[in-house]
Amino acid sequence: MNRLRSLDPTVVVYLALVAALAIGALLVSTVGRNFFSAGNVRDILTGMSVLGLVAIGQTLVVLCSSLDLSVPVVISLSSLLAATTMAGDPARIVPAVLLTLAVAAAIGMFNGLVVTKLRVNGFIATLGTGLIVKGYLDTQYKGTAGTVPWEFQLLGATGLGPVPVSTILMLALATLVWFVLARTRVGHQMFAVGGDPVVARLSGLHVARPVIVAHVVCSLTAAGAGLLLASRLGVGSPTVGSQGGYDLLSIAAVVLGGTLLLGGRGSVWGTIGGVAIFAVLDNVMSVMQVNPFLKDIVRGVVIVAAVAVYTRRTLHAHRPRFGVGGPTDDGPVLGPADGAPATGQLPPAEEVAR
Amino acid sequence: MRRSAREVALDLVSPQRAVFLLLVVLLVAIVVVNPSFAEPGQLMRFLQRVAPVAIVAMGQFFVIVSGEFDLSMGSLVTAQVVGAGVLVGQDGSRTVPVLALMLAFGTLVGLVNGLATTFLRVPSFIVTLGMMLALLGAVMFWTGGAATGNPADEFRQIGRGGWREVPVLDFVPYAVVILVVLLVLALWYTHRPAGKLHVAVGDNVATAHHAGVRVWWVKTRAFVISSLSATVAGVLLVGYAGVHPSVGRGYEFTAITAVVLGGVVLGGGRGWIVGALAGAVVLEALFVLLNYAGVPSTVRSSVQGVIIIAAVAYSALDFRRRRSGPATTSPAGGDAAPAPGRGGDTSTTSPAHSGA
Amino acid sequence: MTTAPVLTARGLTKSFFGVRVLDEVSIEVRPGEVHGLVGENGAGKSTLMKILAGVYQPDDGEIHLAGEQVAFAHPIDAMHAGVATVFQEFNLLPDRTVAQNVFLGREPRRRGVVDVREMARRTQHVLDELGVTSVRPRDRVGSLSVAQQQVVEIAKALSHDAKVISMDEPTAALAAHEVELLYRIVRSLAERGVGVLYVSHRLKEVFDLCDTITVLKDGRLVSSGPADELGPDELVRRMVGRSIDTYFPGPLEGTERGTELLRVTGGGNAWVDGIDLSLRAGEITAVAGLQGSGRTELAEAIFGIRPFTRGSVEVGGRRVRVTSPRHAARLGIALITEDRKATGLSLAQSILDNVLLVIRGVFPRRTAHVRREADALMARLELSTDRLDREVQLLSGGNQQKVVLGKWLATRPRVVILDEPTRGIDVGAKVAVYDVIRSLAREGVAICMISSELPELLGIADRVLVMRDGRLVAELAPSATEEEVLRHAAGAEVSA
Amino acid sequence: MRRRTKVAAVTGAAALLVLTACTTDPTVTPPSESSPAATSEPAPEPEDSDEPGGEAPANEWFDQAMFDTQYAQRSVTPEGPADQPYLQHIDAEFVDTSQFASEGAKKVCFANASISNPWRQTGWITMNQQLKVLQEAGVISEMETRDAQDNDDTQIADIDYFIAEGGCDVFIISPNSTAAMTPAVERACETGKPVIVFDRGVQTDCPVTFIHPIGGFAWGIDTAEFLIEHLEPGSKVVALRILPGVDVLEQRWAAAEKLFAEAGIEAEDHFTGADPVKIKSIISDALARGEVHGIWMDAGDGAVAALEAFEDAGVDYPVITGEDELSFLRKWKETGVTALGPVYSNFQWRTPLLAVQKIFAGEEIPSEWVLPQAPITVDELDDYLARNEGMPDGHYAKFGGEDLPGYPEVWQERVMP
Repeated sequence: MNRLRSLDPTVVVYLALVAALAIGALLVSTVGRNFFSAGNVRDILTGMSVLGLVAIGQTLVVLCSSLDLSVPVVISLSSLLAATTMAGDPARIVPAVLLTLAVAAAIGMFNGLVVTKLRVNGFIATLGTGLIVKGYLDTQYKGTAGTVPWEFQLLGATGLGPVPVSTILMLALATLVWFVLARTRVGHQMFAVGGDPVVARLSGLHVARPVIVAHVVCSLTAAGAGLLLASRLGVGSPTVGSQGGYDLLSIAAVVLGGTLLLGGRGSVWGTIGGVAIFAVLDNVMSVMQVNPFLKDIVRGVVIVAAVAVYTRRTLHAHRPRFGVGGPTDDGPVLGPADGAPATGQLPPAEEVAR
Repeated sequence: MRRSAREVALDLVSPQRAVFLLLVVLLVAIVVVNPSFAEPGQLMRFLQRVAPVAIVAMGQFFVIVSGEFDLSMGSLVTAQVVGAGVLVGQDGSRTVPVLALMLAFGTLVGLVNGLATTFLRVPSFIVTLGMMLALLGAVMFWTGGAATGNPADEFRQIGRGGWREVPVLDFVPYAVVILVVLLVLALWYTHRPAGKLHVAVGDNVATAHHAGVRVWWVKTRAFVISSLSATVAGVLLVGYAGVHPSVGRGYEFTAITAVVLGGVVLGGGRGWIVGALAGAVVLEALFVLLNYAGVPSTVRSSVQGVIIIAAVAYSALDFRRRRSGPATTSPAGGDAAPAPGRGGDTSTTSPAHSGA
Repeated sequence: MTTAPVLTARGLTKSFFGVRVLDEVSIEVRPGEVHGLVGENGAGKSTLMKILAGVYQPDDGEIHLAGEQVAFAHPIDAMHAGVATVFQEFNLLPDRTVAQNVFLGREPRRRGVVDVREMARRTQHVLDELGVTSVRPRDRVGSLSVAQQQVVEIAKALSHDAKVISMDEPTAALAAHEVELLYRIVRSLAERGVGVLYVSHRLKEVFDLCDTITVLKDGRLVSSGPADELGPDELVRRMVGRSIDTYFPGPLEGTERGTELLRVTGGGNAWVDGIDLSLRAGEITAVAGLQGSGRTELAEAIFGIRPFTRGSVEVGGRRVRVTSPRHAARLGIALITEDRKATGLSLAQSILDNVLLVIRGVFPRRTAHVRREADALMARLELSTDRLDREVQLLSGGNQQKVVLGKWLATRPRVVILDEPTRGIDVGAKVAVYDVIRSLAREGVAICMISSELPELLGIADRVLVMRDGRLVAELAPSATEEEVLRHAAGAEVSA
Repeated sequence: MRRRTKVAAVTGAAALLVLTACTTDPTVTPPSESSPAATSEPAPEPEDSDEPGGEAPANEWFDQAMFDTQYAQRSVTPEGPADQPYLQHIDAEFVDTSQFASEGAKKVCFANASISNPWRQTGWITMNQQLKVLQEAGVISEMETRDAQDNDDTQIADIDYFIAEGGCDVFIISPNSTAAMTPAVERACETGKPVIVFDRGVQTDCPVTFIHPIGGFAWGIDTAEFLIEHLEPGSKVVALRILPGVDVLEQRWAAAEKLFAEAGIEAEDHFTGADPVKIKSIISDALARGEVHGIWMDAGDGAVAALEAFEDAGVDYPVITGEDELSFLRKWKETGVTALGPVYSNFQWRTPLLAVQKIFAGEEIPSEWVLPQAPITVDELDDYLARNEGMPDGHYAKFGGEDLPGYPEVWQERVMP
């Protein structure tokens, strides 16, 4: 446990992923299949693409200590806007994509403004936005609509060897967002605002700005997922977003990837790791032909168990002065002293100690 | 409490009481659209319908006010509904033992949620999300898709029946009586020392811990209460509507929305259980109004979304005013030597508390 | 020193909830000058600094920077104008690296992209200037010691290229050699023409470093003038004023030192060591020590927050292991913590709910009884009781502290530990707190009081224990002088 | 603000980059890709119009040709063994399958949309029992199933997985949605292996056979005509629908709505999510406003709750159309309400496996295998109730598995792998 403690959270995520891969390969081999065959790898990677795109954006929102529950409807709306605008005409691909992204950005902007300016909790704000857009979808679209031209369908159907283009795009976007987080001011500000808004303000940041940007980017990546789905489906669909349960799953993947639900700490690569764990899990269970209901049980247990492993090693200790620590090595002894940890979300140790 | 009518009126339109104002507006609108709604019998039937949602919202209230989330309520309702169908079957004499078993199961789910949140330190959002998936999967796996039928009428009477031909009220459903009893119980509990601790823990965990409060137990209790409320709601729904695997779907979000509409702050530490109850009634009244007004069913969710955002933004107005104190841009707001540390008023500048 | 002031503030006034914490204070800082700002806790130093940093906006008065009038609506305005601030509380993100913290919001960019290498280089440069080798730009701040974090905090301000840097107790958490480093830094800043506003409690530092000294007391300006015109005695007199005697009428006469209620023998854990402590009924024991000396950790060890892992504890003659605050409360121990807002109060709750918190959590059966007594209890604390349903966050600091006291008095404790009970509260409230402490002692409660305010400690205590580096290093009589206490607290190097 | 636009621009640029990368890269297209022509010429489908209009919602799904076809098919006497409705067919055009004729047990790959509702669960149980029979007969070696859990994207991946890794001899696909699954089904066809589609269709005729009951319009016609027959013009009907946007469900309503309008029946529709709580609330509200004479449902589960709303309000039962779901049939029997039990033949879950048998035997089979879809009338009610004695409420009367091994325990216990 102590060695685990010193590791970077992202490393732990990938250790978990390696473990999942190993167990998965073993299980899959028991039914006479090759886990690392091209088709299986493609299945896993395809499973990662859409959720990965959504989770990348969700990572930013969670980092800023908000949530986005409106991603499913943004995905559906994007697939419909894209497919109906393209209407089978390759020449309209570019305007369709631009329109889709613009609409998604507007929804994200709305979310961000409601959260920062009206001070509505992100959970409720995006739940409300989701309902509003859902009403529009139900009213405007009676089922699948539009046609995606062949050229655009290639996006979802093409692969470089076993690696689908969609996965490459998803990873490219992850790299881009990683870059934004690591190498742009707004990225740094997201960590600051999510970590401690007071410190952020005292350091001269405008705390609303990164939150709004995060929501916009999240809607944009959801739109990306919608475009990808439109490409794979060949049509737009008003239910494709809610079918995947992408709202809660993406949040689960983000947290599974080691990002703190309260914000301020996390990484895109951790999220990708979390998404990969889900994809491997799903792939193995599908190959094993596990009963679909049983799959849900396994997913539920894995989410909680994995996050439990991470959180056991999070809070850092108030530096001890004297070597012999005994139980106090466990950091701020706020809870376990009477046999019970106080809570899942203590203020960081530094605060408690001071 | 000697207050002028003007004060009362001001209080009603104050952001904190927004939900009651909204409720009055909705009820008046319903009566305007359909005057027969105001008849006692109709009102009672309306309350019978509200009861399960209201009870779930009251359970969720304790979790949210303690600073946590319970996303597993909907799945638990489904599990209990389906479980009741299977376990009671056509044998009415099993009503009491099955009720006991359901309550025990509810308690167990609450304990698991609570202990995983406090001991494993997994955010409750994630714990209860996992529970939501696992519970639903488990009950479907167990029953092979929950295709069993409605339980015996004795069991269903709890949620469906009532005293008929009561003077003035015409019809008094058992569900309404249960709702009232639970409300009284909940009000009593919130005024008990143990009940008050939920708010204290939700407001400031560290302070509560330093004051000797068993934080883990307070939070676990909240989860047990919410699971039990989902269980009771399940019992009522079996009676009201019957057994079907889609009963309970989305109840967790409805409950959270109701609680937040009722002026309870996500993240904990502030709220009144009657507000949560009112929030639930508002949601159901909105449903009724849209039904009566013949609003196309497809645009209803949009109307709901707008009202939710508007109502919560309105009550946030008040929260902001109270939190920021006299110094309009002061992050700490009220002390000669305020520490701009996290223990203070982070929510003033915090763009969003995800809470969990 | 005839240059025009780089920073001039005139008539700054600020009130919180009707309490005037800063009253028409004016100050001038010249380029190349180290300007000491001294005063007791609550004198208004921190408020003044926060106004200059743009955290608070003054109710009245004006600020001129390099001759131009400025108004800081947001900390960023102050930073852009060239005023950098090292706050007393760390403003650091524990999950981010040193470099990321130092350049937060001002990351150096090349073609729009944050230049990580440049950021690290410049951070290293600042650290080099500070002569610090134990901190590297890529270290995660959360993994650093308190002293190292203080270095980061200073580096953050230094990196600004500011015209004025104000520092609030920058040495509080630093070890001796680190203090020397800081001296060097401050001097080199001054040589470069930066105006430094230096807040410290350590008078030796003030005289070592400062060219000019401004004294504040109770929110008012007492004096401002060259340092060499002041001697330590005169400075202390100005800081403390004559009214001190009326606050502290000396140790109580006539109270019997009663039985031993709490005894720690050889107590220690990761933060304190070798603690031998005995608290007796009716006795007020003071614990003095610099910030970071382990005072708070000692209180937390006794109270079970960070339990002792070595040694033994007896309460009322029975050997116990106090492992949680709950356990401590059951044993009749109370702790009024240092940070009211973080660990003392439920800010959104009413006065009554706060007062009843421990009772409800630990002694629920007594709730109704205590509730009936709440009026009397708060009256004893001189808190007006007609609004027990008022939210605590709307109260002044002094009244908030009374609520915290009330919360613990409601449990009828036998041992009361108070950690900085008068920090940041007004004079009236202070007197009320002292009165309560005395009356508790008279009733046979054992009191252990931790404070940075030496006059307060010496005025009220029956005996004074001094802590340094996690150990109790001296026991002094209340007749000891502040200098004596400081000498023990700060170790050999302080000889003022 | 500048930075945000930059982020947006970069993201947008990335997406564009993506497009160019793909369009310039057709060489990496796996051979299994369908030709552009196949997708740009979808089978005639109602939702081709890309202008989603808010008004006249029924028209969008209404298709006169399909309406007429299905109207006629209702009265056609199906060909085939009368005691085996799952092998009967209506208006069949046969295709030759001799090219697939071969010996030995075959491996079946089944891409299932989901088993998330009682109708699909019942069918899934029946299918597995049919599988056992064919396995014992040496026709099928094994059936590998992937369940998409109601997710289009997952099902596309499932089909692709089967193509690449399944080692399949034959594909059975129960599409999660019609248009979206078309490209993937085409890829399966291109493997040269036989493809069987059932329940919802796809917009291509590449599968060897598409098995389905007559269809949604027939449902709508049967039910609407029944209500019209038993109600006066001007009567009010409440239509309870599960959710918008699913073609097989939308077609049911499209037909019924048209007929109601023509007959002067006032019909209002609601979406219920199949949640009996919502159903009961909606009916209660409707009753609070005035009389309700008829209930129309696009799926039968929840019909009991609808009738109970009338009981609780103390008003007379309406005329109701439900489904062959047992809870409804039992309630029907118990109350004697005027009702019809339309059927979306659950026994169709047997047919795909039997089609596999025929295909590898080289027998000709219908290219569009339209199964009979006869509603249960009051005269047949007792018979069907007796035949399904002991089945749970969520079971479907016309499940058609009485002759399979394990009957009736397997259905009673809801045994599924």
